[in-house]
Amino acid sequence: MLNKKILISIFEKLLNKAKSSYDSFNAADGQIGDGDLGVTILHGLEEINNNISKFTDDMGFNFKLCSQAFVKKSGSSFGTLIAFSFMNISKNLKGKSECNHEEIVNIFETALKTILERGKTNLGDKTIADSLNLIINKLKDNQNYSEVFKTATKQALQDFKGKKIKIGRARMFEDKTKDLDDPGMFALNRLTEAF
Amino acid sequence: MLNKKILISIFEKLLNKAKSSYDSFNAADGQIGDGDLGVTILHGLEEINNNISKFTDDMGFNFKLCSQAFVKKSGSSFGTLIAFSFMNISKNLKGKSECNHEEIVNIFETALKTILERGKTNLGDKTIADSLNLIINKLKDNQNYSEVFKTATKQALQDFKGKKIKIGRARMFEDKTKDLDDPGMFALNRLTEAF
Amino acid sequence: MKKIINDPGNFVEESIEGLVKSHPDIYSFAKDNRRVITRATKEKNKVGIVTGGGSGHLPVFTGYIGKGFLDACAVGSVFASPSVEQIASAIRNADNGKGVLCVLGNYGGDVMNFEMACEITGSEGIKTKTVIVADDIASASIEEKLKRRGIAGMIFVFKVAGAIAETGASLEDTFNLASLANNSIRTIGVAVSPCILPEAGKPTFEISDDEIEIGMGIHGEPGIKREKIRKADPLVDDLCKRILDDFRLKSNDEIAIMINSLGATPLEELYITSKRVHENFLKLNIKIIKSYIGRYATSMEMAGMSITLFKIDGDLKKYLFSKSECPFWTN
Amino acid sequence: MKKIINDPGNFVEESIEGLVKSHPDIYSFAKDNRRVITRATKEKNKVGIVTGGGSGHLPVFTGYIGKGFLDACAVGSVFASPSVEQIASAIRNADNGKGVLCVLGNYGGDVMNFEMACEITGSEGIKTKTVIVADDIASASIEEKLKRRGIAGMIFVFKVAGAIAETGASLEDTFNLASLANNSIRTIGVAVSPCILPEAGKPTFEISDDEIEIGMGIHGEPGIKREKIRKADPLVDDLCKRILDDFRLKSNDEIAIMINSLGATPLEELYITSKRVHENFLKLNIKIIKSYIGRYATSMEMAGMSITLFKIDGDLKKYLFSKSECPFWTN
Ligand SMILES: Nc1ncnc2c1ncn2[C@@H]1O[C@H](COP(=O)(O)OP(=O)(O)O)[C@@H](O)[C@H]1O
Ligand SMILES: Nc1ncnc2c1ncn2[C@@H]1O[C@H](COP(=O)(O)OP(=O)(O)O)[C@@H](O)[C@H]1O
Ligand SMILES: [Mg+2]
Ligand SMILES: [Mg+2]
Ligand SMILES: [Mg+2]
Ligand SMILES: [Mg+2]
Repeated sequence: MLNKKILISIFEKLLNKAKSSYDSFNAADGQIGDGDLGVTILHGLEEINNNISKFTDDMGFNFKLCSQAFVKKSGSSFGTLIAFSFMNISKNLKGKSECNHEEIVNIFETALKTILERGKTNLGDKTIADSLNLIINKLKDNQNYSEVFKTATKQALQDFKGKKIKIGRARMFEDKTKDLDDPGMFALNRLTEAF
Repeated sequence: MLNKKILISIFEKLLNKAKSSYDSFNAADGQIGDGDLGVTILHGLEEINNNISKFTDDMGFNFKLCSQAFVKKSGSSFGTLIAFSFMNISKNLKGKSECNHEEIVNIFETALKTILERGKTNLGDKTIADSLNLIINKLKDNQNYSEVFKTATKQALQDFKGKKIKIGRARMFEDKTKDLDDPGMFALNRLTEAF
Repeated sequence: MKKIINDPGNFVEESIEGLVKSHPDIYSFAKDNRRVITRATKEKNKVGIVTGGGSGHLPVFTGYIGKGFLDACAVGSVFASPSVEQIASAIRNADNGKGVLCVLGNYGGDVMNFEMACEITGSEGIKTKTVIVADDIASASIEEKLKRRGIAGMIFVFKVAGAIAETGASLEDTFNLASLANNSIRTIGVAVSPCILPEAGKPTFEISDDEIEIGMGIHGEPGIKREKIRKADPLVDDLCKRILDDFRLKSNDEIAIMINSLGATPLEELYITSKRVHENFLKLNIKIIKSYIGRYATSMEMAGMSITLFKIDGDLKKYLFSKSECPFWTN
Repeated sequence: MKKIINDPGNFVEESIEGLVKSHPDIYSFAKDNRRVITRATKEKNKVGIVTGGGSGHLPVFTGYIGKGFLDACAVGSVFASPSVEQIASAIRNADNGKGVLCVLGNYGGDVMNFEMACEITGSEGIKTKTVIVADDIASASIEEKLKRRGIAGMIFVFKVAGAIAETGASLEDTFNLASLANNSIRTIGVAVSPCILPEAGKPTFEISDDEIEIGMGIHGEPGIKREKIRKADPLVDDLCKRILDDFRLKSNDEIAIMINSLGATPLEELYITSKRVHENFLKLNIKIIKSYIGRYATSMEMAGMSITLFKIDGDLKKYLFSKSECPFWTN
């Protein structure tokens, strides 16, 4: 079950985790990208938390605020994809004050769909989409969210060891990326430690 | 007495000294100026030595070669003043194969006159002109050239301790220059160690 | 950190305010958004040309606003994409009924945000088309040309798109010429030292004293290959060869070149580079009609440079050389 | 050393050869001297404008040759004066019967060598006059103004001298206007990091991470005062105050400003500087008619910047804005 109160506590926990992981996220991105992933995640979550007092019982409205926070603070791919995802999630949840399990699964499905569409990526390209996909699969027969998030994001990292990253500038490094985690997937996994 | 052979040996010795003093000359200049004094002196002396096989019995011609060497290799004040000095000395010595003591004194007087004129400086401004002036004074009653050069250039440094440098960009540092040797005077003194 | 700045958090705001204050005849803030710069005098009856992207690359992007160049620009934070809202504002400001051409570099965030902004403004009735500049041959193979990043070559696209738009050409014709330019440009660069992000206060990457990076990105991201530093001539020969392997030219083909400093690399070194580029092309009887040497697309104080080749014939040549008014371009 | 160069001993030769090859319509080697650059097309019936000085300062000095600017330049080694012979050749090449105005920076070697070259060419029948630019207010007090060094302000003198000469003005009139310009210009600069001499391969001076130098020289020599690094605004306020203490302006006076990067300092920081300069002068109701922001006089990759104030009225304004053709100047 997800409601305003739970959402607030999630974002508080995520923010703390983003603070302590700031350098490691930047470093992970810096190995193949421009090293701003920590910045993107931290600034986005900070902005959400700055606006958390505006949260209402309307979960659609809350996700809209979250989307605006990421739109405002992030100019990198990750932040933009999250912003688009939050926007579409917000449309689905308009007027709702509580999400049941089905609706929670739908939140992740919406995010996945948005990312694949906006990011012009496919599953298997070794991006956050692949982590989300695994989360969705596992959620189908497990309602222990914390456990699902942790195991799914971890398994995603393992599944893609030895595979090349096929998007963004990471692509340029070819085989080098086989040995590296995708920074976005790495960050998602670390963030689940918050729960 | 000065002739072609002695002049050649002088420039050989000076070159060796300039090589071993390269860094210290640059450093002395670098404290208040652009740090190129070692470059100027070394390159000028190298070029003279590269042309030493062209030296003839005509001392005027030899000094002309020396002047051209400094014209070619140096773009800094010191090199330019030396080039002008050599040029005027060359005019005085045209056709002469040997210089007696009086003519040797005259070489320094010509250099001093040229430097004050071209450099638009006065005695007392704490420049190489002051060192030359002391050399000339001492030469009047001492024909031990090596001794005169050493003691005069050393005394010049001492006489000007505590006095401000009044030319070039050194002037900008005002009182700081009281504690510092003028780089050109310092270099002249060091070079006399060659003899 | 040795930067002449105030609060790092105001770096972008203050620098664009300085730009507008310094050249009030050329640049202006959009009325509705302080992160959008427009021309000081809005044109009528022409296709608007819009760009946008991260800060820290001046004169790219904002600098190229001006008569015969761009109409508006959305200004992101340092090395970060502008937001959808900022881009949408730039599009609205640039439109005057004939539609808007967006010209941007191929970076994930920028591409996604422009796409979204075009959807939003499209729903408001503004016709847009987009050219995504992809000139960096180091960032993807020729088979994947569409995935290449946009770097210095982008300015040539700004120039010809801006020039044809100024004649009153249609959105379609403007788009076609800009696309043709995009396909006629190849760039490759090297980085020799990193830059410092104002907020981070430390270098974006480390590179040892005897190494260089081939194919560096203008966001301070690592290049494709780290090599021992070489003398300029063999380095330039290598870069020219990579470009010519990628883009076959024939004898008597006409080109323009751009030798672009990433920031710190001085003009002297760019001219040492240019000398060799001229010699190489002369041997192949390829005609360099014009050389642009300087700082056109930078990464703040990063040291390094890029070489851009622009094959010009017909309209491309005509519009490259047509007059424009921009503080960072001499006609 | 992270420079894109070949043999450091050929640094100057190769960079000016690159300059000439890149802009063959503007620059040309003098026939008699590879260290002298002239216009590609020699003008008739005008006073020739000649400059000269050390290399490593591009676009200063050679870069400012062009219609409405200089006619010839003698090119010294890095940070070193050109020789008497090179300067004499530049004067001969620039003369076409109406005499030659030499405009140079106030540096010992340069001044002495120009003086000598003028004597030599004078004896050959060429009439010359000389303006020694002395705009650096940090390098001597106002009482000793003639002893000040020449730095970025020099370019304004090139511009107005070149412009009036182009109209066919006499040597006398050209000299007078250039002298007036020289007296109407004030510059002050700061260095934040040193540059590397190609031959030495190491920095010209050391400066710790939290210090800056006020009144740096463009030859890499130390400034007059080392200070803790400050934020941009108080630093700029201080520099503006020093300029205005030196050169009293009244309400409604018209000026041009130049914010010049010594090399590495990026445009973003120059604009942050310019923003504050504009605010300061606006308060005093002094009218900034035009702002020149960029790399006009550099010390290779040194980081730092200078602020130049040029009081313009009457002919100075007219000739500053008259058209010129030079790759490093936008009209
Ligand atoms: N087009 C895309 N589709 C899906 N995921 C993407 C895409 N682009 C980036 N990502 C995810 O975002 C992460 C990088 O984010 P970020 O550092 O914000 O990107 P950048 O700085 O390159 O714009 C990647 O590791 C990847 O997981
Ligand atoms: N105008 C001058 N008159 C006399 N001596 C001078 C003059 N200028 C420089 N010198 C001498 O030359 C030395 C500096 O030489 P140099 O480094 O070549 O000058 P710069 O690099 O400043 O042109 C000074 O220490 C001084 O002794
Ligand atoms: Mg990134
Ligand atoms: Mg990014
Ligand atoms: Mg010196
Ligand atoms: Mg010098």
